[in-house]
Amino acid sequence: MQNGEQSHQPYMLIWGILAFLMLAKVGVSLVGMPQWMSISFLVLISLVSALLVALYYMHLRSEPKKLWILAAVPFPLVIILILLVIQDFG
Amino acid sequence: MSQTAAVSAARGPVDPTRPEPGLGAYNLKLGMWVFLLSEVMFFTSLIGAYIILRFAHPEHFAAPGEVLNVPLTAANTFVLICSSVTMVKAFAAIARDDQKGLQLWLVATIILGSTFVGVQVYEYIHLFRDGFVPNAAAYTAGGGPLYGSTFYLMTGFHGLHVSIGVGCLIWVLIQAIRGRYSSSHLGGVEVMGLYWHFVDLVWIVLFTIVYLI
Amino acid sequence: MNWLLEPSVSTFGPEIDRLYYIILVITGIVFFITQFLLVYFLIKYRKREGRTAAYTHGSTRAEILWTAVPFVVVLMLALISKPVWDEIKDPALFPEDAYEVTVVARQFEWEAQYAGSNGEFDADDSFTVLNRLHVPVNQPVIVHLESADVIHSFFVPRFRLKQDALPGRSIPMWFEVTEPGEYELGCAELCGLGHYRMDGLVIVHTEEEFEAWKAERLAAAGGGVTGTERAQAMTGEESR
Amino acid sequence: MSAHATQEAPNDWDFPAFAGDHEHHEPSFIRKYIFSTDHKMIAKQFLAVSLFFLAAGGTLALMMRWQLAFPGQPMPVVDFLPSTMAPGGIILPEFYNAMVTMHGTFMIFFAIMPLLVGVFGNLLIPLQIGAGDMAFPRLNMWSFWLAVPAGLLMLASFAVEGGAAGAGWTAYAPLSADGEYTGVYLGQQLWLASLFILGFSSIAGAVNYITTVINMRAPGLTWLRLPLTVWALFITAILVLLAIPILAGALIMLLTDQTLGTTFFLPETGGEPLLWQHLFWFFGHPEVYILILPAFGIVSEVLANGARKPIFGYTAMVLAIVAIAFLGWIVWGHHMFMSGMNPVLGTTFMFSTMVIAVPSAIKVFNWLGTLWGGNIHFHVPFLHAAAFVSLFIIGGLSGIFMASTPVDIHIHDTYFIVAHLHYVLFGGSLFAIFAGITYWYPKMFGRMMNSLWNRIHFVGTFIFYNLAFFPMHGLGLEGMMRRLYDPTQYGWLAELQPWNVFITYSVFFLVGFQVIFFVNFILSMWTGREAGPNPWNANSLEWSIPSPPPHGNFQTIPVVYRGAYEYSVPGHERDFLLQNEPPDDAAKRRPEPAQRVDPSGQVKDRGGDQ
Ligand code: HEA
Ligand code: HEA
Ligand code: CUA
Ligand SMILES: [Cu+2]
Repeated sequence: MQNGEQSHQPYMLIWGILAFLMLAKVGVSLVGMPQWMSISFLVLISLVSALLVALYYMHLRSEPKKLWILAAVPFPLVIILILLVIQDFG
Repeated sequence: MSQTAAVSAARGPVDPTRPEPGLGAYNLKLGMWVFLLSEVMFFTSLIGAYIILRFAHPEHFAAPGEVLNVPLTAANTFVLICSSVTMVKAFAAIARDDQKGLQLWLVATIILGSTFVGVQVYEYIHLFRDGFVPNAAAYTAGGGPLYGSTFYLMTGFHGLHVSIGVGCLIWVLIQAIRGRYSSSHLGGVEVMGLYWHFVDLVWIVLFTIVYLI
Repeated sequence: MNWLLEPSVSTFGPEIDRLYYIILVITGIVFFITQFLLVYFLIKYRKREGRTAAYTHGSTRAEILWTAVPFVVVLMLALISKPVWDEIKDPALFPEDAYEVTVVARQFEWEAQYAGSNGEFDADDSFTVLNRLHVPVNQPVIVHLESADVIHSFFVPRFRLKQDALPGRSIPMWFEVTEPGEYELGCAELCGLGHYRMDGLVIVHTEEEFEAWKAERLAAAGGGVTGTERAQAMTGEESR
Repeated sequence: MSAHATQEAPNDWDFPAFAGDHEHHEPSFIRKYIFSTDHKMIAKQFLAVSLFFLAAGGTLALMMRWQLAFPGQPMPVVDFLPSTMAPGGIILPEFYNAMVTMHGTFMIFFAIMPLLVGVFGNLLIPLQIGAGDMAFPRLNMWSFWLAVPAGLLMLASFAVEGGAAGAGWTAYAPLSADGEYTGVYLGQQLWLASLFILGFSSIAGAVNYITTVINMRAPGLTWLRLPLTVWALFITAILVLLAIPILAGALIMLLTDQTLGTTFFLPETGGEPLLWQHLFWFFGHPEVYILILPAFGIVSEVLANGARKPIFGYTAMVLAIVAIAFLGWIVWGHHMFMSGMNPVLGTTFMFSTMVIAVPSAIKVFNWLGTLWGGNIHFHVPFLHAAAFVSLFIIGGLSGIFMASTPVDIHIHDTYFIVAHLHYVLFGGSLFAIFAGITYWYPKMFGRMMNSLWNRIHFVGTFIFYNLAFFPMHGLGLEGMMRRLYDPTQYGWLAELQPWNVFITYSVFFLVGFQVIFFVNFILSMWTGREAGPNPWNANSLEWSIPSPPPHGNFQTIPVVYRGAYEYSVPGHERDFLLQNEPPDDAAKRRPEPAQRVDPSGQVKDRGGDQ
């Protein structure tokens, strides 16, 4: 990481967005919309927030692509686990 | 097959000094990323269990806000988000060789992190009083005992991660005060940040799943 | 020791056995080919003075061959297994005119619960039998398998039937026996100290016998305050 | 410039240790033998501990076998055991259950896994990639020193009230979730805590291995020139990294069910016993591949060396390892066909399980291809590796029976499974471990093991192993259930008792032959022939430095010119070619050999740049 690069990172902007997204989530959960809709919104917003943290605060954005691949490895497994196991209940 | 071809095949490319460039991240950082992947799986098993149990037994869970204190936790979430920005500021400071800045932002992060844990403890105490306990036999709050079990395990392990993080932050602060870091020597701060932001990231997901859905 | 299975006595038993023998033949062929090649190469290419090993890094054609052939073989095995599995385990395909009983497993016994004469399980004359499951021959039987404590597994080797009993769930399974007789029932899932002696019998009657047996039990159970209690009192000779 | 130097390490506490440029002062005894950070010493520490647990697990197996053959008869020698286990030598059912559980646990978690991952991972990764040590030597030390308390807790659980855990190594809930069902409270909790701690050890190791392999390979050591052992260990480390945390989460839930009254797996209050099985096997199936992939690597290495031939289909071998590792994540349900799982899921898992036979087939046929046209030296490691191929095929093929859901209805939870798992784990993993230990023993200790005694051990083990475990297939087909304290209680099993007796006698001989190995292992450290740097005329980097290598391993950082399997290169005077031998030296010609075996007219040479 180059030194000069640091100060140009939009850290405060991301902070603002994260705070806003959090409020938006609380809002969504309080407004009585259909459950499937609120769940989709909430999941979407959380994913965006999480991605922002990873990309900017954890600097994934400026890391080599190989690290992206490495970081992505667990996620297919997470999805496989939950999607298959849930077939067994309910 | 001609002999010469075989020998040169066995030799491989002629440029012997061609280095194999690793991943482009120094060991400590790569190691931390790798470790965080295993943390993803750890939280997956806890959160996955929650999702599955909730799907199987919706009657055990209450609507958002019915049992849990959403405003308080939203505020607490904000605290954790703030601690992430202070942490990254600390890293930006040392990248500019700003020792004072590093120390100040680390202190801020420690305070925010401890606040988060403190609020969580406060929340636990109140929930306990309401009969929202992990012990199924003693559970009297809304929903059913699965709610208590899953809630405490997930938030408890997250809280444990934050607490460990605060401990490490204090250690990093001590190193910072001793002047161990510089712009060309900031691995310790950077991996601390990676861990801290990861814990923040997990909370963003947990907060949504546990409190809002 | 025997690679042949004991004859099965259920309707789907022969289908399982057929699959077993198909796999036995296929794996047997693979076994002999690979073991033969291994031993043959070990002997043929053993160290000799003056011999040099071949210098080769492989062959794409061979790789494709030995990827594709096993792939086709195992896919075929899965495809011929699927219908049998569905027939046995998919509740949507269960036979319709089945006789239904409930079996509750607990440490360390099997309790068969029979419906009363009105077909209800909690009727006055419904009754239970310990460690003996009486069923009619040549008629499908659906067993609702439950557990009162830990996981057990209902295993009748001669029926080629096994199903775990899961506490908190009632799992349906079915079978149809083709020969009257007494068949041993075991518990196949570790369930505690008595796992090794959780045995029972499935007693398969001819239709007339079964009706007679049932009538006798219903009569014994009926009329009392709780049918279950009375029936249990008289299973003494059958429980150990 | 070293490869790592190009990765400027901005911190002073993760420097790679290179002896070449470090001053040499003799470390204290404690630093050298106990809290050592040298990967070779840590490998030896793991070796000592896991061989201890192998012996402990074997001893438990022996006692189980006694009970199975002679139920209710007092076992000689063990009558010193307390009356809660075996009064007067008569084994109690609760003790039998504890033994089955602990046998499985010891063998899987404390013997085979540390042997393959802890020992060979630590020993081979730095040596074979030309590094001075692991990326994080101190973390590596902790990885060992977390495994020790975990092992001690596990051992201690025998001594607590209620005895050791008795719910099987799979600890199915609710049997394991509430002591009321088994009478084992603290023992089960210690089991859970011990495995949780061991998890930290494994993850610490995995982080180290992955970082080291990615970042610290010597110049010229490209991914496709890595020895297959390193590939296998690297992929294994990824499996460990991602699978163990799932187990850790499940263990924690079970532990709180036991201690805090939570209700994850207890159905009366809403819990789901099946959830435990899903989580356990989502970890558990990758785990069994953790136990076989490093074995694949070792066997590939040893077979090529014995046959004096390049490994056949190197790239296919690598791809097969990766494919197994990936497919390993989507087959876990094959352990749960009878569990009451949704039958549609059963079909899904049957298909994925069948498909996983394909990459295994690729491995098997490439091993055969490696032998084909070779000039085979039957050294001891080679014998074990060849036996591995033979026995792994048997174990793998029995897996096909179980993968077919309808057939599994009959054989699930019978001795057919026990036969399968011992064929893949003993015939597979353990034989590969024997191959690995005998192959790298000189590198570890500087001396050769006694070859004659090793051959006797090999022959005895091979014969009695098969006599002991092959008949178990038949017992399973006859319907003999697993985890059975006394098979004579069931009518249809009482007739099979002669087989149980036969198996038990075979096991006595089997264990006897292991004693030979243990003794040879210890004595050879002093009496073995001096090995020299390269006793097997092998190619990979560890054979270019003294045995045992000095602290820091390489005097100068090696430069790699070729893959690890350049045996019998035509036109080269020796039949091996070290990876770091500069091409100019290597090209010393020699006359055309008198007789050349080239069984393939058509096999295409794809060059040594692999
Ligand atoms: C090292 C460990 C290891 C390995 C490698 C394997 C490999 C395989 N296992 Fe095994 N397994 C265990 C360890 C292992 N297993 C253990 C410990 C258990 C019991 C756990 C417990 O309950 O306690 C178990 C249980 C187990 C079950 C559950 C049975 C039950 O409880 O009912 C099943 C079911 O499908 C299964 C299947 C397979 C298959 C299909 C493979 C495949 O990967 C095998 C592939 C290999 C081959 C097929 C051979 C080589 C291939 C060829 C020569 C090519 C040609 C072949 C064909 C065309 C068929 N295993
Ligand atoms: C790698 C794993 C591994 C290995 C090597 C073994 C090795 C052996 N196993 Fe094991 N076994 C398992 C893994 C393994 N097992 C697992 C996972 C289970 C399932 C557990 C469960 O159901 O929960 C199982 C279950 C199991 C059963 C089924 C029990 C039951 O269901 O009731 C049986 C029964 O015969 C058995 C027997 C044996 C025997 C006789 C050996 C022999 O090969 C042992 C040979 C001996 C040694 C390898 C070392 C001996 C050395 C000495 C004794 C040296 C002397 C001492 C000193 C010098 C100090 N095993
Ligand atoms: Cu009931 Cu085993
Ligand atoms: Cu498996």
